[in-house]
Amino acid sequence: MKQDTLSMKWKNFIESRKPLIDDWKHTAYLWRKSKLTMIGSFVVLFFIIIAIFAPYIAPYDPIAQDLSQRLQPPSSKHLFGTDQFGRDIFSRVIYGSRIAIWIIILVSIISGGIGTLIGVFAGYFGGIVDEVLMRITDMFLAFPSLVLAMAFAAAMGPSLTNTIIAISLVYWTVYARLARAEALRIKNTEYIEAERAMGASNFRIIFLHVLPMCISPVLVQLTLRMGTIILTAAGLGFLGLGAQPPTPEWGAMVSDGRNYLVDQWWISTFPGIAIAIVVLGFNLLGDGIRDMLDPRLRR
Amino acid sequence: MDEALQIITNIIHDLPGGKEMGLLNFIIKRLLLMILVLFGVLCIVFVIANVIPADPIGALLGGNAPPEVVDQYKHKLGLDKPLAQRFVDYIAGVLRWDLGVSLRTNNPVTEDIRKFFPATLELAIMATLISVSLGIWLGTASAVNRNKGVDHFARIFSILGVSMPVFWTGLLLLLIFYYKLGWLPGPGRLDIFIFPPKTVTGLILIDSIIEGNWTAFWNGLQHLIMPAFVLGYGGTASIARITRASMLDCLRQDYVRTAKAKGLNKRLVIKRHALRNALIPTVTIIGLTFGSLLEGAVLTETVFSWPGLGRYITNGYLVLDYPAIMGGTLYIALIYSIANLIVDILYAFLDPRMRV
Amino acid sequence: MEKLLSVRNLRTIFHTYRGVVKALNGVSFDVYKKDFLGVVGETGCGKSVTSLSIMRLIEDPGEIVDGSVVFEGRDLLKLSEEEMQKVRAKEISMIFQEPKMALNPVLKVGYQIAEAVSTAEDLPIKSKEVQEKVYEILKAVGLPDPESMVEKYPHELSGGMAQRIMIAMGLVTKPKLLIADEPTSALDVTIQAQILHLIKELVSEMGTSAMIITHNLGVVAEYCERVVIMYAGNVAEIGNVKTIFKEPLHPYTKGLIKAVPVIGTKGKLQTIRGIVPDLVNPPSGCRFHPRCDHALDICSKELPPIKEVEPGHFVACHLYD
Amino acid sequence: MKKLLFLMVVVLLLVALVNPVMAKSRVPKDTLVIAANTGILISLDPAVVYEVLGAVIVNGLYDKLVDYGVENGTLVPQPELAEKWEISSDGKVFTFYLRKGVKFASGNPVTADDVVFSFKRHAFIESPSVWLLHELGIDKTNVEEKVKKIDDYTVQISNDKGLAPNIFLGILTNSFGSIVDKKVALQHEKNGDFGKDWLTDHSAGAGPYVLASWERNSRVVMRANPNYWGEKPKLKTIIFLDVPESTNQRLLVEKGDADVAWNLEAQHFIEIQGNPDIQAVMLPGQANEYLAMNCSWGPLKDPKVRLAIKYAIDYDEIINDIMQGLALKVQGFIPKGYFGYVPDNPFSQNIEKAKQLLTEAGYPDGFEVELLTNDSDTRKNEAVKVQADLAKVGIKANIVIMKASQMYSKYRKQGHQIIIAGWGIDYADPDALAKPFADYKAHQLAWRNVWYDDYAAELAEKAAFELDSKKRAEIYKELTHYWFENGPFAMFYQTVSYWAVRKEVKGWEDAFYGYSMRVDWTKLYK
Repeated sequence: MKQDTLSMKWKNFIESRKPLIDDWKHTAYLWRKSKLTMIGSFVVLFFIIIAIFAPYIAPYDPIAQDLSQRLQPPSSKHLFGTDQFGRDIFSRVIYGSRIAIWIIILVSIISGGIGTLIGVFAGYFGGIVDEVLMRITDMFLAFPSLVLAMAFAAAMGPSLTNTIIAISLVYWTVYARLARAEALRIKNTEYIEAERAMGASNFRIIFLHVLPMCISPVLVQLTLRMGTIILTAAGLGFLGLGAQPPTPEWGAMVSDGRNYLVDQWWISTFPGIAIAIVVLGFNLLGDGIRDMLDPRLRR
Repeated sequence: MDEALQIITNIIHDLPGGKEMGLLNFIIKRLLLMILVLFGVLCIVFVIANVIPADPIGALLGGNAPPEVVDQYKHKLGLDKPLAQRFVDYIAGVLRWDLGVSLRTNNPVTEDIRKFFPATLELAIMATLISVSLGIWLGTASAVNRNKGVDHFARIFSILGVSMPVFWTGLLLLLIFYYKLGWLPGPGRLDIFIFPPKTVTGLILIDSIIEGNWTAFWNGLQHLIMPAFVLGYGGTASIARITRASMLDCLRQDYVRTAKAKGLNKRLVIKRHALRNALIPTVTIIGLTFGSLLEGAVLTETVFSWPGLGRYITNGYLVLDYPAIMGGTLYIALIYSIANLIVDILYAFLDPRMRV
Repeated sequence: MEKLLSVRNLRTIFHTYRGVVKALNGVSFDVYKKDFLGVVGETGCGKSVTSLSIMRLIEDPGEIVDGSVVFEGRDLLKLSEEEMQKVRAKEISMIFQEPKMALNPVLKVGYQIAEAVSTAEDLPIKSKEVQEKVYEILKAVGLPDPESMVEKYPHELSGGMAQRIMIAMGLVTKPKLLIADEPTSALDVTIQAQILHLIKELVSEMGTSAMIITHNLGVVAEYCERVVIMYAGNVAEIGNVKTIFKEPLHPYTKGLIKAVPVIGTKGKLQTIRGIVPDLVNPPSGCRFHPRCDHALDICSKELPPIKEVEPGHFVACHLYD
Repeated sequence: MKKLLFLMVVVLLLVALVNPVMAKSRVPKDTLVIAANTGILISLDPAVVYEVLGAVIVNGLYDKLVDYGVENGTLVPQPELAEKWEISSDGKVFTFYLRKGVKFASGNPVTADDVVFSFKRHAFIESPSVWLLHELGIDKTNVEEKVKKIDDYTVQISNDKGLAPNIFLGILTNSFGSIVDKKVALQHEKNGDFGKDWLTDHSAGAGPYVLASWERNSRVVMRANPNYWGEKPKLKTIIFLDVPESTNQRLLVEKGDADVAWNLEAQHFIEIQGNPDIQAVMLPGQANEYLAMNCSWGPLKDPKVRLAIKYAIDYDEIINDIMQGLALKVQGFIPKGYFGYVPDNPFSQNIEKAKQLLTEAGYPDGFEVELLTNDSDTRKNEAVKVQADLAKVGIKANIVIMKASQMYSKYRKQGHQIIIAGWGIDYADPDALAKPFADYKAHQLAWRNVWYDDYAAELAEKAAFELDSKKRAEIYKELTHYWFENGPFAMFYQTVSYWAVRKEVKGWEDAFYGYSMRVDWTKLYK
C-alpha cells in the first residue's frame, strides 16, 4: 500500500464514512418530504440573512426622527409606514431582526449552557448531587417564568441585556431535565464503563463523552424555544421592563404601537407579524429536526 | 411547553419506587417534594423582592413627599429591620397563612388573593378547556393526515398561537369583535348594569348557576370568550404538538392494526384505540400548560381589564408592593405545583399499567 | 377441492429514501375451503406483506400496485373501504406475532373481543348476546374462569394467554378464513405446540380455512396440509406438505429442507450460499439465480412462470420448462 | 365543512374592518360611567388619599370648610361648610363660622367637633399628605391646641408661620381638609385608627355623593346623597369602571358603554375628535413637565452647560408633535391662571448658541450623560425627543426608563444626572411652585438637583410671607427671571387635562375647571 494514490485515500475516506453519508441522505429525504420543515428552515435562513445584511437592506436609519413624516400609512416611500416619530417602520423591523438574533443567541447559549451543565452533572453523579440539583430545577420550573423574568428585570433595572439574563435564568430548567435524562441513559452504557475502567477521570468522561451526546436533544429544544424567547422579550417590553427606547426591539415596538392600533394599525402590526413569522419558522424547524432525529418517526 | 415537558413528566415518574411503592406513597413523596420546592420559591421571591435597589415606601408616597416622612413610614412598616429578621418573620407568617399586609390595598395579602384569584382561575380553566379541545382536535387531525394539507394547516394554526404576542392578539380581537362587529362585549368580567351573582366560589359562571341568575351567566360567558381564547390559544400549540407526536406513535402500534383488522371504520379506530392511548401523555402536559396559563394571565388581564391575580401582581410591581408580589407569586407557584400533582395522579389512573 | 381465495400476480411496493422496494413481485396462489395452508420463507421474502395485502392493511409508504385477490368471487382489491371493512369484520380474521403488543393496553380484553363481535353483527358491545358469545369463545380457547378473564388488562396476561385471547378475537365472528402471521414465533416452544394445536382443532371444528405464516419448517411439517414456499417476493413452489418434503423440486426448497438439522445426524450444517437479495434493485429474471447451483442463462433473463408439474404441485423454475 | 367555515371567517373579517362604528349610548340617563385606570387608587380615606383620581372621588364624597371657586378664570378659595371666616391682623389666627342646619349623609348634624376630629385624625394617621399639615405648623403634638372648638358652630385654627391667607386657605382645600362624620368614624374605629381602615372603602361625609362600593381593580360606585345641604346632584349614580388600557377606554366610549374616557393617550384623544358622538374637553392642568439637571454631577456643575442644554431643546416640537398641542407653552414655574403668573417664554431651540456655550464651558464636542425618566408613553416619547435634540449639539444622552416608583426614589437621593419628570401642584398658590423649584431649604426639587442657591431660596421665602399681593407678584417676577438664567430646570410645558366625553353628558367643563384642585360633581347632568 506504498503508493496510496490520492483517489485511493479519498475512496477509503468515503467508504469509512458510508453509514454517516447514508444517514445524511436519509435526513435530506425526510427534510424534503416534510414541506413544513422546509418552510421553517427557509424562514429562519431568510431571518438570519436579513439580520446580517440589515444595514444594506434597510432604506432609512431606524432611529432617525422626521416628525414631518409622522404616522404615514404604508406607501412606496415607507413600505411599512412610519411611527409617531416619523421613523420608518420597515427599517426598524429590519434592524429589529439583529436585536432578535442577538437575544436568541445569547439566551440560547446562557440557558442552554447552564441547563446542560447542571443536567449532565446531576445525571452523571446521581445521588445527593442529582437530588439537590433537580430540586433547584423544580423550584425554577414551579416558578411562573414571566413573573420571575419581571422580578429579575425589575431588580437589575430595565435594559436589553438584563432582559436577556432574566429570560435565560428562567429558561434553563428544560435543558437541565433533558441533559439529565440523556446523562442517565449514557452513564450505564458499556463504553462509558470501559472509559472508567481505563482510568479516565470523571471530568474527561463528562466533557468528551456524555456532553456531546446531550447536544442533539438540547439542540432540538433550543430551536423549538428560540421562538418563544422573542415572545417573552416582547411580554417584558409590554410591561415596560424590556429594551430601552429608541432601540428597535420588536416586542417594545408592538407594545409602544398598541395605542395607535385603532387608526394607525401598521405601527404595531408589522413588528407583530415579524415576530409571528420568525417564531413560526423556528417552531416548524424545531419540529422538523425533532421528527428527523426521532428514531420512531425516521422510517 | 412541548414535548420536552413530556420528558419531564416521564422523569418525574422514574422517582425511586414510583410504581412499586403504590399510589399513596407516591403522593406523599410528591407532597414532601412540593413543600421543599415551594420553600425554595419562597427564598427566591424574598431575595428578589428585597434586593431590588428601589424602596417601596418612596413609590407609595409619590414623588412629592419629603424624605423624613418616607423614613418614618418605612419604620412603621418595619422595613428597616435587618434582612434575616424579616426573612424569619415572613416564613413564620407563611406557615400561619399570613402573607403580610399589602402596602397598596393595605388589607392582608391572603384576603386580596382570595378576592382576586377566582377571576384568574375562571379565566385559566376556560383557557385550558379551549387549548385542550383545540389542541387535541388539531393534534389528532394532523397526525391522522400526516404531511397532507390538514396536517400543515393544523400545525401552522396551532404554532401561530404560540407565535403571536398575547397582548397584540387581545387588542386585535377586541378591535374586531367588540369595536367593529359588536358581537362580543368589551373588556371586564361583567357588564356594569348586569346584577352580579352573590360570591360563593368567586367564579361568576358557577355562582350565577347556584343563584339561577341566567343573565349574569350568559353575560359572564360572553365576556370570557375572547380573553380565554387569547390565553388558551397560546397553550394549543404545545398540546397539539404532544398529541400529534403521541398519536403518530400510537397509530404505528400493533393494536391499531388489530383494530383495523377487526373491520372497525377509521373514526372508531382513532377514537376508541389510538386517541385513548395518545391522551395519556397529553394529560400531563395539560397540567403544565395550566400552570403557564396562570402566568400568561398577567398580560391578558391587563388587556381585558380582568381583576385577576395577574394584574394584582403587576400593579404590585408598579409601586413595588413587596408583600403583594411575594404572596401572589408564591400562591401561583403553589397552584402550579398542585395542578401538576393532580395531573400526575390522574396519569396513574388513566394508564392501567401504572395502577398498582 | 373448492377454492376460497385466489391470489393472482399480486405486486406490492414500498417507497423509501433508498428507492422503491419491490416487496411482492407478482405472487399467485390459492387457498381452498377447510384448508390449513402454510406460507413459509426466510425473513424479508414478503410473506407478511402478502397477508397484509390480502387484508388491504398496507399503508403509506407501502402501495399495492397490481394483481387481484379474489375471495368468494369478489376481488378484494377493487372493493370500497366500507365493503372491505365488512369483509374484515365477518369473513377474514387475522392474528399477529406479538400478542401482548397487538392488544390495546388500556382496554379490558373482554371489551376487545366483544368489539369484534359487535362490529361483525352490528350489536351493542354491552348487549347480552355479545357477552354470551365472548364467554363461549373464551371457553373454546381453553381460558379458565371467563367472568374474571374479561376484566383483565393485556399486561396482566402471559404470552400464551394473550395469544389465546387473539385467537378468540379472531374466531368469535366465525370467519371463513383465518390468517395467522407467525402466531407462535414470540412464544416459548412448549406453548407453541399448544397454540398451534388449538388453532388446528378450532378451525377444523368451524370449517374455517387457515393460512399460517411462519419461517419454521417444523411447524409446517407438523400441522399444515399444503404449503407455499416464497423467496424474495415470489412464489417458488406450492404443494401438499408430504410431497414437498419427500421430493422438493425447486432448488431453493431443496436447500431449505437440507438446512433443517435432523437430530442424530452428524456432520457440517448445510447452508444456501449467498445472502437474501436487496429488493430495491433485485437480481433480474428468477431472483434466486445468483444463489442457485443449477442456474441456466435463461434464469437470469426471464422470471420463470409458475407451472402445475403434477396435480396440486406447482413450481416456478426454468429447470422444469 | 372545513372550507365553508374558513370562508365564513374571512368574509366576516372583511365586513368587520369596513363598516364605521356609530353607536347610541347604552348607559341609563341617571347614571354616569367613567372608564379610568383605577389601578393606582390606594385609599379613599380623605386623611390618606394622595393620588389625583382619589382626590377627585373624595371631593364628591366629602365637603370641606373651604373650597376653590372660579372667578374670571382664576381659582379663589370660597366658603363651603364654613359660611364665613375672619383672619387676625398678623394673619396667624383664622376663625371659621360653620353653616347651620347642615347634616352628614348619615343624618348627624355637622358641628365644630367633627371639624376638630377631622384635623386630629389626619395629624395622628400621618399619611403621605401629612406634610401639608406640617406646612401649616400643625402636627400631632399641637393639633389639639392649634385647632380649637369655640362653640358648636365656630372653630379657630392658628398657624404661627403667618402664611399669606391665599396659601393657608389653599392648603385647606386639599382632600385632608374634608370634614368627617365623627360618630360614624368612631363607630368603626379599630384599635385606635380613627376609623382609617373602614374609611378606606367607605364614606362618612357631607358631600353630594356617598361611596356605595369599591371593588378593587373593577369599579368604584358613588350614589347621590339624599340629604345633601347644597345643590342636589342630578346624576343618581357615578361609576368609575377600571379600564387600564387607553385603547379600551376609547372603544368603550365610542361604543356607548361608557360616558367618559378619563386617561386617554394623546393620540387617541386626537383621533376620537373625529367621532360626532364625542365632545373633546380640554382644561388647563394643575401640573407641569420639566427636565432637571443634577448640579453636582460632572459637566452639569457649570451653569453654562446647563444653559446650553436649555437652548438645545426644541420646546415647540415637544408640544406640537409629542403632545399634539395638548399642552400650554409655559416656561416659568408658575402655571397660567395662577396669581403671580409670568407670561415670558425666553427659550427656543438655538443650536449655535448651545454649541457656543458648550465650547466656552470647555466641552466643544459634548459629553455622555444618563437621561432618566419613567415608563409612561408620554415620558418615553419625550426622552427619545430630547435625546435627538441633545445629539444635535454633540451631547450623547443614554435613556434609562424605570418604574415611577424606582425613578422617584433615585431622584430623591440626588442619584440622577438628567431627569424628565413632572410636579403636581398641591394648592392653587405660586408658593406651591416657588418652594419646590427655587427654595432648596424645602428639600424638594431644588434640593434634589443640588441647586443650593441662597438668593433664590430667600426670594421664595420672602414672597410666602408678603401680605401685600402687588409686592408679592413683583418678587415672583424677579425670581422667575433669575430662575430662567440660573435654575437647573428646563420647563417643557404646563399640562392640559383632557377627557373624551359623550355628547349626552352636559356641564363637564364647569364641573372640572381647575381639575385636581377642585371638582363640582353637582354641575354634571344628562
